[in-house]
Amino acid sequence: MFTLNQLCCERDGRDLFAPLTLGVAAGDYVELLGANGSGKSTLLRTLAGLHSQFSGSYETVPAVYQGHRLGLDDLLTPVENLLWFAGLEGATLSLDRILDALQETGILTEAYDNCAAMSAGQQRRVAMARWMLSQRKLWLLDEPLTALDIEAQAVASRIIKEHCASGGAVICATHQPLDLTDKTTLTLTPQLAETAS
Amino acid sequence: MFTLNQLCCERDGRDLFAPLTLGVAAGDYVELLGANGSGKSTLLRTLAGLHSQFSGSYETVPAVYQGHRLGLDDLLTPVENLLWFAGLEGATLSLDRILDALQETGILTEAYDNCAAMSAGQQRRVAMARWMLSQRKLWLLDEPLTALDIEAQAVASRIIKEHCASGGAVICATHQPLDLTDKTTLTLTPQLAETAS
Amino acid sequence: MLAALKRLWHKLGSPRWFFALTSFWVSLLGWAALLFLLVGAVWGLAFAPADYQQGNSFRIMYVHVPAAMLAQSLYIGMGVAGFIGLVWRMKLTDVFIAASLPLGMVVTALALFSGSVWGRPTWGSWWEWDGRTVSTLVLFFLYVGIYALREAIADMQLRARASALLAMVGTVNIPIIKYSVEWWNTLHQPASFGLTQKPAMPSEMWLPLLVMVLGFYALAGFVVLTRMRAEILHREGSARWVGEWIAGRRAI
Amino acid sequence: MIGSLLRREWQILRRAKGAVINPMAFLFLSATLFAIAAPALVIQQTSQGASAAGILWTLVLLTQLLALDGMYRRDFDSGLLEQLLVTAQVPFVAVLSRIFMQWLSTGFIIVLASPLLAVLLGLSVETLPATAVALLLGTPTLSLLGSIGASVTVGFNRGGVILALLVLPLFLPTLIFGADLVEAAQAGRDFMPQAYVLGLISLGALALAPFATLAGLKISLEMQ
Amino acid sequence: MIGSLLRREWQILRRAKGAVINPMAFLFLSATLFAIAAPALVIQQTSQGASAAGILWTLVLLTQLLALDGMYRRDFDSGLLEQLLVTAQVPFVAVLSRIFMQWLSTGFIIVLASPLLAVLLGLSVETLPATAVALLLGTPTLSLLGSIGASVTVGFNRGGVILALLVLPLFLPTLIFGADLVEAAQAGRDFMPQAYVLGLISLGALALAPFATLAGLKISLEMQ
Ligand code: HEM
Ligand SMILES: Nc1ncnc2c1ncn2[C@@H]1O[C@H](COP(=O)(O)OP(=O)(O)OP(=O)(O)O)[C@@H](O)[C@H]1O
Ligand SMILES: Nc1ncnc2c1ncn2[C@@H]1O[C@H](COP(=O)(O)OP(=O)(O)OP(=O)(O)O)[C@@H](O)[C@H]1O
Ligand SMILES: [Mg+2]
Ligand SMILES: [Mg+2]
Repeated sequence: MFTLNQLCCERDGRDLFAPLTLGVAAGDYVELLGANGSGKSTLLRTLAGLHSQFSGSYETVPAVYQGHRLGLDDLLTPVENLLWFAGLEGATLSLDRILDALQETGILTEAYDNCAAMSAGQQRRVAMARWMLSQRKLWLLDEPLTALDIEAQAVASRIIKEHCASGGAVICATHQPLDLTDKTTLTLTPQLAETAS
Repeated sequence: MFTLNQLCCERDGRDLFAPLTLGVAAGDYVELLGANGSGKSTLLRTLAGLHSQFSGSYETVPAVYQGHRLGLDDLLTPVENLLWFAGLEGATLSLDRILDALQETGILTEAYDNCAAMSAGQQRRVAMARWMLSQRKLWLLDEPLTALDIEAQAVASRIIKEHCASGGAVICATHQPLDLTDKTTLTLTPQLAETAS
Repeated sequence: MLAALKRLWHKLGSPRWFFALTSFWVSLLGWAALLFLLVGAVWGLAFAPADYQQGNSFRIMYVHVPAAMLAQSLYIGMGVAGFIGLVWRMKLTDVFIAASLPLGMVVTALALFSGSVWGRPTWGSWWEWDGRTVSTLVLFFLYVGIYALREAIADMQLRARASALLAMVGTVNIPIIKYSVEWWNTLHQPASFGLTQKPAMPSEMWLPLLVMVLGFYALAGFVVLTRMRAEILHREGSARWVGEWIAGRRAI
Repeated sequence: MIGSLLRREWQILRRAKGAVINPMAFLFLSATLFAIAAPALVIQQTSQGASAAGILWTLVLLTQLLALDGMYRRDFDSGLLEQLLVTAQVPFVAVLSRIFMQWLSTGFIIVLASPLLAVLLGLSVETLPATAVALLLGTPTLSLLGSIGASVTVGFNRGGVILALLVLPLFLPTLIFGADLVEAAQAGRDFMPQAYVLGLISLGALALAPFATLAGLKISLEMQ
Repeated sequence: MIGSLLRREWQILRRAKGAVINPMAFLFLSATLFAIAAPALVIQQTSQGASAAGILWTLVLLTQLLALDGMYRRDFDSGLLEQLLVTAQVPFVAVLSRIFMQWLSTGFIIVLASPLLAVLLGLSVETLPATAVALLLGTPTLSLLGSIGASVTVGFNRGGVILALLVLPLFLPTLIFGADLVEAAQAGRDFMPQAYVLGLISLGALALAPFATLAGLKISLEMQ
């Protein structure tokens, strides 16, 4: 699904972590660990094409990216938001599939409310529905369990597991290990010594 | 420290949870639980004086409030931010105390960086230092463990414990139980039936 | 005594009480408006003598002047309501603002429109920059501003507070705006149209005007009260007395 | 895809109702201010038709400027913009549809309101069609070039003023030819040359703006 | 407390350097636009001193407006504003110090820049002191009343234009008396009456604005 080749992200010209080399295939779930500020978010943004300061190289496929900020439009309802996302990807979705996804993430009753009038966790649940409805195989998730209650955390784990089982791949930065048995962990460590030449 | 008297918060005229009656004294740690959208954040905002739609009544003392948004100024360094907060409270702080607090939350090396250039967890650590440096006894914390790594989560628990031990009180909304033994839990449940008269 | 006053105040804050009280007033004002407007219109349009200078075009006055007066009164009413609403947190005041805002906008637009239609024959242009015209135009903007603000806020209670605040600030400013605009006018322009000095109208001309003014105010009272009552029913939709009231209407 | 993109923009326009009324109201309001602050200009001068056109165009520019500031801000703050860049099959189209809607809710509305405004500023009734044509051909440039500036400044704290600085110079040619067109019409001269130029500038902006906007948005997003 | 509040504002001003330069640059830029779009106004008309004052004041108003939009936005988005209301011993003072700094970074800068601008617009050199006085007395009102509008609209998507609608009518008296003061000076008349009125309006605004702003901020914060 994607490969990293001596990849090392930079911020303000500073290398964030020891270079990574890794290949991820369909079906893999990778948990991205590391202390605060170790560069997890930056790595995910790089893979999503939103960050261009890095050394080394990577190859990847179009992905679903879920950052610290959700990317839902306040003025639209969940259904409208999801329709918009589908349109962006160039897909068409039936309303049934959207409502199914919202049911699965437990936010069906708010399907036609404005996203502005939702709690933090409720918005996260809408975002989960978005991953599910995307046709893309690779998911890049940055702390997806944030603000989710216990029940929704279990849903998130299940969704991710099913996605991997159906030939997808997920890389997920988190400080809260997900409830999945079959995982690869990737821990970001600071570069030990500056390569002072 | 504060008392709730049949307090029930409202949004758009809708009651969020079954009325609460509770008294919290110095030394108490209260964990505020409840599903997504049950009204935890709204309750904390009400106690902070930021939300005025409610029935029933409450009494409280001036508090430290930490919402979903941190309230740090991007353009300032952690030290400057903390000095500003102290000024707002009408206190004066020595630089030493500030640096001590930053050391305790593990963000001392970034003490003079701009907050804009910090990761999500690093900013949260600065916010933790803010609670510690406040003179106020009551802390209202909304999901304080968000974005913190394992080590920092332990620090948060310790800080809260120490605050309670020294005569403070903490109410903390969270989906991730804190590592404290001596706690009261308060679970928000939806109002069972509309009081249709 | 104080307690009685307090009780009255409390009652005033109760939508239900207001609803019951106004059912009489609505019909009274409605009939009064109809009567005054009919009499005023027929008198003013058919029987009042033509102006020796302006001919028949002066008859626009019978719409223009009442509209211009009402436009200002409604805004001041909103400002007062805003003040009461902010200080005593009375729900009814927002109902009043919600009810009178669109009417105020329409009436201000009517004053502007009738004025410029009148301006065509008398001034020779649709629009002139003059103290009265400008302050009416600004009044219109004040209305539009509050309207835009209300549209932008979804939450009912916050919408109420925000529009009350701005109606109040606007009202404080209205005299200042009016005064300064008139002052500006006298400085920059000779008072060529005689808007400010009262024309020595014969009583056959101003009596119908008075009747029309009364008619406009009665109509405004009728419209505002009716809209308020509808709004109350809407907001209190789940309350028991509303159900009873509707059942009562059905029975008739 | 275009359908779904435009639909969202439309839904938002409808829900944020002010979006349509506000630019117009601002335009009229600032015209009023002008007439009040400098009555001699509007009352005496423009009856000779010399500068009403210039005032009109300056006000249009300022209205656009004010509306531009919010063009991407909401989407930037909510993280929707990064989704747009990551998810869209053809980000180019997404950006273009946003620009189109921005124009629809400002430029186009201005065109519709222009007769009233022109009369208010003292332009003669005969020039109203020319004024509308000038605005119809000129305002797309303002939305297109403005979008570039908005995309670059969306990540800044005090975007508004920097945006103005970046964008107003780019608006200059449109301002000059637009005002000149109206003036020519007022004087009874042929105004087709100016119309062609305005149209050409708009076409040029159309070719340039979506790519530049995309680049600008990428830069802004990397700032996070 | 005031010291610490002002210190923060000062640090921010220093770090967001644009804050000081930008309003000024915008002012000059828009004056230039004007001169280009309607040269007759600036060159011929104002040499008679009739309307340069009006143009100057209109531009000042617009500059303020543009700067006002960002007055509370950054703090609102970052959650700093809620901290201010919850934490401040006397929120009133915090708000006042913010308004003061806003004025310092726009109104005061405009006062400093006014001689250059006045000359650019064709006012005579003798009126420069009067212009500066007028601005010094008038601009505080703009910051004060503007702050009310900014506080209420800070939570909106397209705040800018609604803000303009709410606030520009309130600026009207300042505009009129300000322009008139400069004109009186230009004509060699006594301008003290206007100066008194401008000062009085500012005082009135000072009494009203902090409380209204606080109320507005509370409303905006409850929208979340
Ligand atoms: C669009 C243009 C105009 C506007 C906005 C306007 C506005 C106003 C306003 C605000 C008033 C004051 C109402 C009150 O007493 O409270 C008024 C009164 C009046 N207007 Fe107009 N007006 C306009 C054009 C005209 C024209 C063209 C005429 C006729 C020459 C006219 C004749 C009058 C008269 C006779 C009064 C009553 C004067 C008095 O009793 O003080 N107006 N108008
Ligand atoms: N800005 C808002 N406007 C209107 N309604 C809102 C708003 N924010 C939240 N709500 C509603 O209020 C209810 C409670 O929201 P609140 O944010 O307090 O929940 P919470 O318990 O903090 O949830 P979470 O665990 O997801 O953070 C939700 O059901 C939501 O629909
Ligand atoms: N906008 C920014 N500008 C400059 N530097 C930044 C920026 N954001 C983060 N950094 C720096 O980049 C490093 C990595 O940040 P990143 O957000 O990738 O960390 P993270 O692993 O996601 O941390 P967290 O667990 O706290 O979310 C941090 O040390 C931080 O100092
Ligand atoms: Mg991160
Ligand atoms: Mg919450």
